[in-house]
Amino acid sequence: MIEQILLIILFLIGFWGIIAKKNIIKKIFALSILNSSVLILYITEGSKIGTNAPIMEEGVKNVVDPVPQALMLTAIVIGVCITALALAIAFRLYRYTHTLDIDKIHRKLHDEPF
Amino acid sequence: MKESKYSKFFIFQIVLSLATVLAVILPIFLSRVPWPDLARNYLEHNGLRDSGARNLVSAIYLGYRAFDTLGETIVLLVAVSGTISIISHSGLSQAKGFGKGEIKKHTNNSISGFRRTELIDVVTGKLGPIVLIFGLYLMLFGHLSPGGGFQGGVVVASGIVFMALGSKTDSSTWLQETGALAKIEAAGFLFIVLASLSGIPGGFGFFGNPLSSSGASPVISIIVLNTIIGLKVGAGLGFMCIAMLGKVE
Amino acid sequence: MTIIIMILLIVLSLYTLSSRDLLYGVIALSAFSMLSATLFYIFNAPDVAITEAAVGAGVSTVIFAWAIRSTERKDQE
Amino acid sequence: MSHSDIIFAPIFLPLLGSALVFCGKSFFKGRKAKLIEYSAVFIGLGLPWIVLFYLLPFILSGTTIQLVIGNWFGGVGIIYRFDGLAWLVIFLGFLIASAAWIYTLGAGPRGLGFNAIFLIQTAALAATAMTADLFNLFVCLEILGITSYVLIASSEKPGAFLASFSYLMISATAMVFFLVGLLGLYRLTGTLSYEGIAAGLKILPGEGGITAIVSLSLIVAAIAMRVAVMPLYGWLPDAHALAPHAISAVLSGVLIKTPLFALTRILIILPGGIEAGRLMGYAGAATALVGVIIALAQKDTKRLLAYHSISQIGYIVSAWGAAVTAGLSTPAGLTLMTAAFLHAMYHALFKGLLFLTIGTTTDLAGERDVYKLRGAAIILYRGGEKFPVTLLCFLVGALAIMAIPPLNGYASKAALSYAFKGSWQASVLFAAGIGTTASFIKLSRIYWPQKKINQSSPKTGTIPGKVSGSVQISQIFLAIMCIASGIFASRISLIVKKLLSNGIIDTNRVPPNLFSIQNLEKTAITVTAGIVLFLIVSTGSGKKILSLIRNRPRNFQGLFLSFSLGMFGLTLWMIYKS
Repeated sequence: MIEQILLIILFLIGFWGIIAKKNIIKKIFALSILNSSVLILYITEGSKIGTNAPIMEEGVKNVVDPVPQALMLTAIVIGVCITALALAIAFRLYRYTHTLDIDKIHRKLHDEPF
Repeated sequence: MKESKYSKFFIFQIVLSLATVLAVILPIFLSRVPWPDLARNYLEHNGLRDSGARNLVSAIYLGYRAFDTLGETIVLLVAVSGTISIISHSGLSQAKGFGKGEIKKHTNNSISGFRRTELIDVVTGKLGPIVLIFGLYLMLFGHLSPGGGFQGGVVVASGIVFMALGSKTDSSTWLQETGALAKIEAAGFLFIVLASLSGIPGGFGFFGNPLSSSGASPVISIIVLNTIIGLKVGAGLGFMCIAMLGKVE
Repeated sequence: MTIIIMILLIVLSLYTLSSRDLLYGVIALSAFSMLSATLFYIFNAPDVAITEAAVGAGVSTVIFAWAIRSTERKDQE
Repeated sequence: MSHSDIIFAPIFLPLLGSALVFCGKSFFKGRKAKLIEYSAVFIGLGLPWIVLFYLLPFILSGTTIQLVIGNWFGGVGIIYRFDGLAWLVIFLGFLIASAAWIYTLGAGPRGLGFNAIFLIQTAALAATAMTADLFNLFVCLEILGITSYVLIASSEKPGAFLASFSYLMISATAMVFFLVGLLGLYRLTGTLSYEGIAAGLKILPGEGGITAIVSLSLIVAAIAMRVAVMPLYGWLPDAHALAPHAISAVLSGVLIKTPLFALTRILIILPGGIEAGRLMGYAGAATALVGVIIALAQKDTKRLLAYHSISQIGYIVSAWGAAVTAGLSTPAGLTLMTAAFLHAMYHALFKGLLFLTIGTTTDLAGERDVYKLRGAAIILYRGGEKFPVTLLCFLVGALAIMAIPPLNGYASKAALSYAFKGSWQASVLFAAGIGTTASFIKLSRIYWPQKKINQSSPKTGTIPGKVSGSVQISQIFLAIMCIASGIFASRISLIVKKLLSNGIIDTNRVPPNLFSIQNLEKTAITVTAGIVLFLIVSTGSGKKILSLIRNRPRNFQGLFLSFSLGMFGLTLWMIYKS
């Protein structure tokens, strides 16, 4: 129970970071924290039904559920891909506006001729 | 920006979003429903037989749900080529366009421009090959032990980056030549798509295992896929990291 | 054990988001990844642990470090 | 079944094409690379047409192909389902993608990376339309997302990077919520396929209770964000306005609709899905009206079109929601769904056409402001267009979206009002139609001749503007499709209906007469009211109101606030209704 509550706190920290932090790189930090909290939730919950890693050596029984683990492998990779792309876009935004503050970027690009 | 940061309306917005999000995720995070064991039980008994892989996660990742893995490599491919095109400032025409001359020039400049110390030289230069070998091990034995194509590929990529950091500016090895990495990545992607089609002529279906009835162990297809994915991922990520190092000014 | 790690994760994530120096944030995030990899290992998920360690502490740290070097290091808040 | 594997052709052919593009570029140079590129694009965008038409008779006869990829165990493997709905969505995707690709030949973005990513996006569209597995849907949505971030950013405008960044952050966050919802459903049922989840939930006490409801609402909210329904539309206008023109056409033509139709499969099968569909339908009707009001206020041409996409997606979602509520196997639901799909397809055609023609015009004129740009017809003439193709094509598109007979917009809006006969949605959509007319009169003013020769011509001089042949071809193609699909609308709607019914319902009934006096009268009223509305907003006070609407505060955290509020509202609604 305590674990789940801690994970909720982690999730909320991530979400708070995405909305409340002005710095776009910090927003991306927050996105990876948000992602991690869900990853950890999958793995902790999925391991509640077994006691062994899902590698079928001789005599291994009662393994944990491998499905959430396989799903999370994909989710981790997608997460890092999104992070990389977001950082590249942040880099270009910085090049144009010379700031990382989302409000300043908004203001500077608002009157930009298209 | 003090007044905008601490404005009451802003705080109200944040609190409201957090409260609604909390309310929505609470029932799922705190759910006490026992975890289902349907899939686990099936895989425990049949996973090894179906796929030939002792590592059940590999069996799912490259067997049962290999199509997701294809999607994941596509996401990676798009991310790598998109990132490179966005940072290389030259639009998509150069993306992956392997503007060979261009990116290589950046690479070399940058790595020479990097503030290097003796420590970085020695550690990364010597460590690079060892990391590469570890990556290959992860790739090739992913069906037996933890590891697999993607993890191996990531480790290979860091090996490549190490070697790029460690080598002297003018004596760049072929691995750093982005042309070679780009070729490996492109060919790897083509092979993955072709491998996914390989089951169709034999009637095993899209992503079917063409070896499943030929008497050979079905695990061979997992080993092959692991290797291709590992090479592709390693080449792609290595390419991206080297391009990024090239942009450090 | 797991609870201690999770509390550490929360502390690290708060530090990541509040540090003035983004590079410290990246280091904290990388430590965050290593800790969650440990957590995955404890929960019998060695595959995910290896991936998280390789991706979170390796690749994404490199990317973040690149981004911060090529933009700016201080958070102006 | 011999042809069961061929259903994957719309996925693997574009993938093969994009792999070949990458390989061709990295292994060859010059003409060889070009040759490989074009043949790869032909493999990716051309060959699937043959497959689609080969499959049409089977699908028309009511065959549904459902299989587990690679014949693995279905409880763990990925289930794909190819039926009439999938065929239609894939058809739509390839139609718009082909036209847009031809346009890119002339007007960019060019380059091999672009072609490969474009092909990957098309493949992901096809996969999204077919998948019957929740996690696979997640992967498909991520591919669609990441390709669109890259493609939006590829226009190299500073604003486009901001739009791409906002879209990336909001949709990545939404996908995290999707994963949370997925966890909720998986832990209740132990499987990931839609059918497995539905069957698993039915045997649980209380159908899974609050966990199931909340999980479903998280998933629906994440997908609704992609569809840009009312509270969740904030990312769309900038993204669509600042993307390259061909990409705008694909984004608003296909990309925002595919997730909607993919969602159909989930909602009609899971308990509680009907209520989510009902609420989305209501939100859709609101979207149609609000979208058009904001659109009327815009001064940037492409942003005006983008808000019209929101408004038109509102039409589609309202009909779609009503169809899901009524159930697809009832005649009323089927009629609504047919109308929804018809409007989705026709909107893709005319909105694609509008984006392309407006893009051509504004590029040539170097000016995107509706209030400043005048005499665009002459600028086009100077740009080498002796016969006013772009102007005529724009007119076709504008008349189609204003629902003037016999163009296709008229047909689909008539089908919508027929399907909605008598309900309150019909009047909301009618009001939205008036706004559409007014705002397109406003937009078409850019082609009106200038009153005086002003000095803005140096702008024309700076751009060596020329309308290339492939631009014209793609525009003409879409314009002809708009006209033809309007004229043959009754037949097309019969085919769509038959495909959507999967052979369950006898659809050989006489279709409603679209060109009835009643409908024509309605159109006349709409147009007159539209003109009046246009005159009202052209007055001084009207302009003031518009600029108030246009300059309403929009910021980054507002996106997230509206997302979380929308999600919360959906959850409350579903708990209340269950």
